[in-house]
Amino acid sequence: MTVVTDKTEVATVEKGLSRRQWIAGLVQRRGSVVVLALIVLVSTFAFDSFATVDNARNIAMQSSFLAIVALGMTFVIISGGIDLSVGSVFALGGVLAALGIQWGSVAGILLPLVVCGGIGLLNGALVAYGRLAPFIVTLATLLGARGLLLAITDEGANTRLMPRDALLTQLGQGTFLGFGYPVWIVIVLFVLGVLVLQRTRFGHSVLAIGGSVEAARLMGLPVARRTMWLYTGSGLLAGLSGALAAAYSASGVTIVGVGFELDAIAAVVIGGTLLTGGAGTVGGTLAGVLLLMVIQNVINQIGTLSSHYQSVVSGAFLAIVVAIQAYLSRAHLGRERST
Amino acid sequence: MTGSPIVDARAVGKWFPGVVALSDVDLTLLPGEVHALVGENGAGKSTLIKVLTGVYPPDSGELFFRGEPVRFSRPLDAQQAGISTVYQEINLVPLMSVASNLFLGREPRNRFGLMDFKAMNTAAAKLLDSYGVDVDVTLPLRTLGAGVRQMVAVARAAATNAQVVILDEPTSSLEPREVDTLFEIINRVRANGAAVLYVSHRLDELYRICSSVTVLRDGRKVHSGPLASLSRLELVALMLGRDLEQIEREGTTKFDSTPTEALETPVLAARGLTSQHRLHGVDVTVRPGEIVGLGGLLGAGRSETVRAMAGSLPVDAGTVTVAGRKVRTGSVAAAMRSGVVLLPEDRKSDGVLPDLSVRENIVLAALPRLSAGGLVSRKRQDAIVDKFMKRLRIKASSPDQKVGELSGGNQQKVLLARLLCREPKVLLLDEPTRGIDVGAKAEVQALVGELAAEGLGVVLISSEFEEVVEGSDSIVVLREGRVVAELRGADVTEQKLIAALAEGGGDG
Amino acid sequence: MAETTVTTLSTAQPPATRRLRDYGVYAALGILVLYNLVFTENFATLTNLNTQLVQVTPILIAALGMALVIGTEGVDLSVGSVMALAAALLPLYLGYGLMPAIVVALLGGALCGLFSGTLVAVVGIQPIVATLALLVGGRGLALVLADGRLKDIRNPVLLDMGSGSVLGVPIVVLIAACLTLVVGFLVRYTTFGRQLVAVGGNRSASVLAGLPVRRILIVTYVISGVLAAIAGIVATARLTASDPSAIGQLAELSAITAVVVGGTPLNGGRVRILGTVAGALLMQLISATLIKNNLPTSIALIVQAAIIVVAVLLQRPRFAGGAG
Amino acid sequence: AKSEEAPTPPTQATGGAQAPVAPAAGGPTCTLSQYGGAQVDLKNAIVGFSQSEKEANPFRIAETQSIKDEAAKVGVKQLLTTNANSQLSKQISDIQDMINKGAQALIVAPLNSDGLEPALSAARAKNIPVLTIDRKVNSTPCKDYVAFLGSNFVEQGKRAAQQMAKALGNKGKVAILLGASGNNVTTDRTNGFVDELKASAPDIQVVAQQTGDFAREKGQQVMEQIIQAQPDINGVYAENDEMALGALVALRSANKKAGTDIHVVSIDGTRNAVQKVTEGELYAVVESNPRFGPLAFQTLQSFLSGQPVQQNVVISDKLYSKDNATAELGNSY
Ligand SMILES: Nc1ncnc2c1ncn2[C@@H]1O[C@H](COP(=O)(O)OP(=O)(O)OP(=O)(O)O)[C@@H](O)[C@H]1O
Ligand SMILES: Nc1ncnc2c1ncn2[C@@H]1O[C@H](COP(=O)(O)OP(=O)(O)OP(=O)(O)O)[C@@H](O)[C@H]1O
Ligand SMILES: O[C@@H]1[C@H](O)[C@H](O)CO[C@H]1O
Ligand SMILES: [Mg+2]
Ligand SMILES: [Mg+2]
Repeated sequence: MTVVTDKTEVATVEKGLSRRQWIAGLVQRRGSVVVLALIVLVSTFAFDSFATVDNARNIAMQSSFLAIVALGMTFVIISGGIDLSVGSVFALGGVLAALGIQWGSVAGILLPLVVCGGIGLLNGALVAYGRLAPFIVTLATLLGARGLLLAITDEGANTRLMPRDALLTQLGQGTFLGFGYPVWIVIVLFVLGVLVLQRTRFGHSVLAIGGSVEAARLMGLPVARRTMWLYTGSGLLAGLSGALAAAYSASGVTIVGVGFELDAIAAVVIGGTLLTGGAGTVGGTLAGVLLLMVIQNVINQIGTLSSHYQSVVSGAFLAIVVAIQAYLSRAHLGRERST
Repeated sequence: MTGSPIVDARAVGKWFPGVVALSDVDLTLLPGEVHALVGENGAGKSTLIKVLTGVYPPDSGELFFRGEPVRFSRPLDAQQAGISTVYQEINLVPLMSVASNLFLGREPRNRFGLMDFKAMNTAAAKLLDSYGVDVDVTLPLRTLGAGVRQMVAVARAAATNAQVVILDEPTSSLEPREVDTLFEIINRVRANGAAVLYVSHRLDELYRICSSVTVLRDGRKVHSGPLASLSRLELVALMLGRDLEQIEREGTTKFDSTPTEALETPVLAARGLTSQHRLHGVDVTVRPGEIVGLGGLLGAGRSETVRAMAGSLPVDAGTVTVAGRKVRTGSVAAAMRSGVVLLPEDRKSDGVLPDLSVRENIVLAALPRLSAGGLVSRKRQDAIVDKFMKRLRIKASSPDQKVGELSGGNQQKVLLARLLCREPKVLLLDEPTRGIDVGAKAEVQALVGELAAEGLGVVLISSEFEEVVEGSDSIVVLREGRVVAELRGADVTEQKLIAALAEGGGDG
Repeated sequence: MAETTVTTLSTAQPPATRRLRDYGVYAALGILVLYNLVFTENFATLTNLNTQLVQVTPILIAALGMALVIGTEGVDLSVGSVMALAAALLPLYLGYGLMPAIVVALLGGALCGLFSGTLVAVVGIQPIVATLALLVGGRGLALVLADGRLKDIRNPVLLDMGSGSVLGVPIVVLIAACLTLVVGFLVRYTTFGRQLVAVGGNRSASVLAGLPVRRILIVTYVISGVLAAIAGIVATARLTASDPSAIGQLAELSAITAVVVGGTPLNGGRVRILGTVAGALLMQLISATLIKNNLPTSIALIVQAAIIVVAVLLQRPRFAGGAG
Repeated sequence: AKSEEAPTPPTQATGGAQAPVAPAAGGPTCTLSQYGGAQVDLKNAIVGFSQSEKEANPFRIAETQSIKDEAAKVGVKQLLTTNANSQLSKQISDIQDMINKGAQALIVAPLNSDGLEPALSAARAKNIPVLTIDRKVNSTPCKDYVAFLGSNFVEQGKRAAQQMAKALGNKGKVAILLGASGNNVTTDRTNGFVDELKASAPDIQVVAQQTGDFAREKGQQVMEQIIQAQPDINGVYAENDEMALGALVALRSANKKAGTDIHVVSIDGTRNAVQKVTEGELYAVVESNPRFGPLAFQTLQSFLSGQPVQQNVVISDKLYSKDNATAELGNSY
């Protein structure tokens, strides 16, 4: 019975410890939100044209395409991987939508989903069964997908337009309650994303795989199959985003999506997800996306910054934001082990 | 149904580049038996288990499960067939909560197919409680000590009502209380007609729980049969492959338990070590040539104490003095410079560099002193590596073999060698003999004795009371990060230690 | 029993396949050379050899630094922008003479390395993001310094460095060769090199072994920065102009590809310098082959993708347990 | 900092001003009433300028500069400037942001002919006149936007081909250094060149087409490869000056004499390129005049004051050849 008191006391020690960690964890996960709130607050006072409904609409719309791509990236990164191909796949998705729509809106949305999903599947297979480093595999498909795009547009010369009245085009251009459909699609996808990650066995196993592949495998999780689905999903979402973006601008533009993958990664990490895998949140990613877009918006609010200074500013911004992130997450990650 | 084996492995062979880990090994597990699998470090126990459970495909031989020929291509297959395993290196997900780790892959779900965390957490708490572990199951596993992690792993394996339960050194980081609970579990499992394969280097445990035994040596099966019919000495003889007389002569030497009465000024003096939620003003004093044991139950803060002294755990208050000179706390480098080195508890994550060679692992901490003008001197390296590989009898195909490929015990020896080439003043050993075979264990213990005799100060943590008592000249007993008793001289006995723990537990 | 023999092959790898794993790059390189010797016009000429070597130098030099960073389980996305930064700094100080200008450019690179290194080692930001910030900001800074303009280089010495050669060997190639030797030596024979690899292999173990992990990390990124700066200078000398907008574009990806195709694992703990050289040459030769045979960009990209995958498949890590 | 002595004199403010090809009569016009929207006095109006690519190539630098200068000259209330950094999505948001900041007229240098629709319709919805310059967008003038000012890139390619034919005496092998892939400037300049050769100099054969991404470094590298695979080419067509200058370096290091062994023709009319024409290294440069400022604000001014403006103003591009290069050097940018 002495032992009993012993244990309960340890337990309470643990509870105290857990409370601290819980708060730290919360701050870390919400760190991006905190920073976002700060910037929004400051800008609201700094620029009178910032806190307007129109501007909110713009930012929401501008964020939606990156958000969809970043959602897939979030799952991949949490599993300890990375997907560099999304930028090219995004562009390819748009071109394919414009190509497919000549056979109707259904074809217009299916074609990009099938092909881009297929590329994702290829990534997944090479990573899961070929046991190749995700970074290099998806770097290869980054090139390949762009090549495919150029091949079907005779070297990018041929931009297909999408009929204004087609259903798919409307999906990109139409609005509901003042906000474009893509915005609502994002909301739906992210709610689903939160549920899948937090509340399903699938999401749970993704966290486990990211936390330790070896352990996950020995615990009997179907690591390879999961991994394959993750990359497939990332490809699908990138394709969907591309199709919507094409619909939004009513044409399968061939020059889009260059460097998009880096934006997506930045958004995910700013959102508090560990690139080492095993921890991260879908909500954080959304905040990360908004942060990047608000930064752009603020730069335009200033309105007279030369293009060179613009990149300097966004680079500095990025560094500061992640620095704050890291600082907030210190306690959470118990750095005394790793540093 | 007894008689018809559940698992029957025939002529199993497995080789890795440069090593034959197993060659035609037979193993038969009968329902309701607890089967001991023993052998020296590197004998092939873990490899056999990994082959049985689909981690490695066998290179030869056949596996029959309930009479049917089977090939498990991945652990999942084995588990679905009804074989659940606790592998040697605890394989759980540190970032995830205790509950998640317990239920991964079979989380309780509500009627919408979503995970039901409340149900999962209560179930987890209840399960662990039946193992005598009371933790907040929502905590990330990484915040818990090796002991709890070990218990969680066992609980996870035994929870699935399996037909075969395989435990690879489950007690290596448990102390008696936990071991007892574990054995209750094993008996329960056995009673349900399941078979248990049990690996341990602790002979007394084997004789307590196992009915039959298979002995491996250098990847071959050298004996299989009822355990009762073997004496300890015979068993050891089989494992080490020496004849009885030889062993009786040498004995499986432990520490020479003559306490050195050292009265000089302390080589290490820790005062009032305090670290949030972990340590509350711990004092430890070590004199040259003295071995100070740290006693305590799981989570008493033994590891924290030594980590604080080694600078790897930042402390909020307290001082560490080495040979009269104050050492900056919270800096491993500073502690090392002053001559304090730590053998970490978690070999896997804090110790070995699995992809680097034995040589590189050994010299790692001593690189600067083995190099001239920033250039590593291969000659000096080889000299020292050779010296320690011999002295610690490290079993590797060559100094260039990857440490990740060594058996658990040999990895431990490599780490010990790494510390010794720093020519330290004080050795902090957290579970130094965890997972080390009888032979090696004796060697390590003897070595520690020698080093102390040479004037080193030693702090020893072991979850085996027997070892602490045998090894230590004095014992500092901890509970929840506080010193609750100090035993010296004649008081250093198992009874006194247990008494101290109990009293300590009386009322805080 | 048939299947067990199959697994024998896949697990206890026969020496042959293991060697293929270690020398896959060289094999691929050899095959490509053979292909060109047969199918590409005027391939087997000394000038052509020089062209390929000269063109690969900037990427190779950047890749050397990248290999070190990857060895620490990191990655440096900023090398391209650092190249541009060095290129931009150079003409600003040529007025004081070549040496001062080069020193300033190298200092710039070192500072960049210090910046990312500190973010990674001290602040604890994940390498890919820490250096991403510099990737974005660095080129902007370069363009600010150069005020967007491409500047012609007139300094005769610098121009010679770009186009001159000694005993038929282009000077830039000599520079790259020396740097390769230095870095290779650094990795293999110096304390720093071994510690670097250790940090990449198991960081917390390195901490517990008392290694100055932070310093090691920072120094590594500084080295990478300096090498990138050198790459920028070389590229400028070659182009006979400082073009901060174009120099180093996407160099980070080429460098990473070279390193990984060369057999250095991205999860650290191992650095292969010769492999990196081979990897860089392989990628260079691929694009050369595609241009020389006048393939359209589309095909070129697809072929490159395929070759990268094959090259890494050839040298994928040894089988250790079923995939899942 | 102290750089090497600056060699090039500053471009003359007046020199190289743009002039429309056709006299400003004929051709469809557009008025405020047709397009919709109220009259505005440019003087106290907010004008937005959306640049597509970084001001990191002489063309872009000159283009942005001339817009800024003219805005100052006209004395608009405020000039908002954004740069899409070669990202279409960013150019869309840039334009939307400027509208949101209260821009009353927009000058847009489109990154691409297609895909700007959301931005245009945003302006359309608020009746904000949009003037597109340099690259033409595939939408309806006076409906989706007011008018276009810019060069005819196909025509530029044609003229380059004519120069090439002249240089080679209508026969030989040429290599093309393409601009950035997927960019319709590239497409137009390629088609114009190739078609014209087919038509008027069929004995000139295009033996290599590789992209140089509008950048000097890439131009040099690609040229180095081509000149070895095809040592017998006698002409190089670069779709912008930067690539041409890169090619010249490559030719020099391959010991080919540009101007005698191999003739190089390119497009843009940057200072450095025209300099090379005077030195005889470049055979000819077709101008692509970036100084849109004066013409653009003129057009806006008259449009906003209710007068009709040409929907499609194609500006006349100079041709720099050895005959006029020295004299015209001051007008290059
Ligand atoms: N992945 C691997 N690659 C190469 N060799 C290996 C690998 N795993 C084990 N070995 C070798 O196989 C032999 C058996 O190792 P194993 O881990 O099975 O021993 P063990 O009996 O479990 O030892 P211990 O009691 O210390 O755990 C050892 O010589 C070891 O070096
Ligand atoms: N049985 C337990 N119940 C609750 N928490 C525990 C238990 N065991 C360990 N912990 C937690 O893990 C932390 C690390 O324990 P630590 O390893 O320092 O204790 P120890 O005495 O070294 O035991 P071990 O033998 O596990 O190392 C403890 O501070 C405590 O918070
Ligand atoms: O005409 C311009 C120039 O050729 C420039 O070099 C690239 O963009 C085009 O629009
Ligand atoms: Mg073992
Ligand atoms: Mg411990």
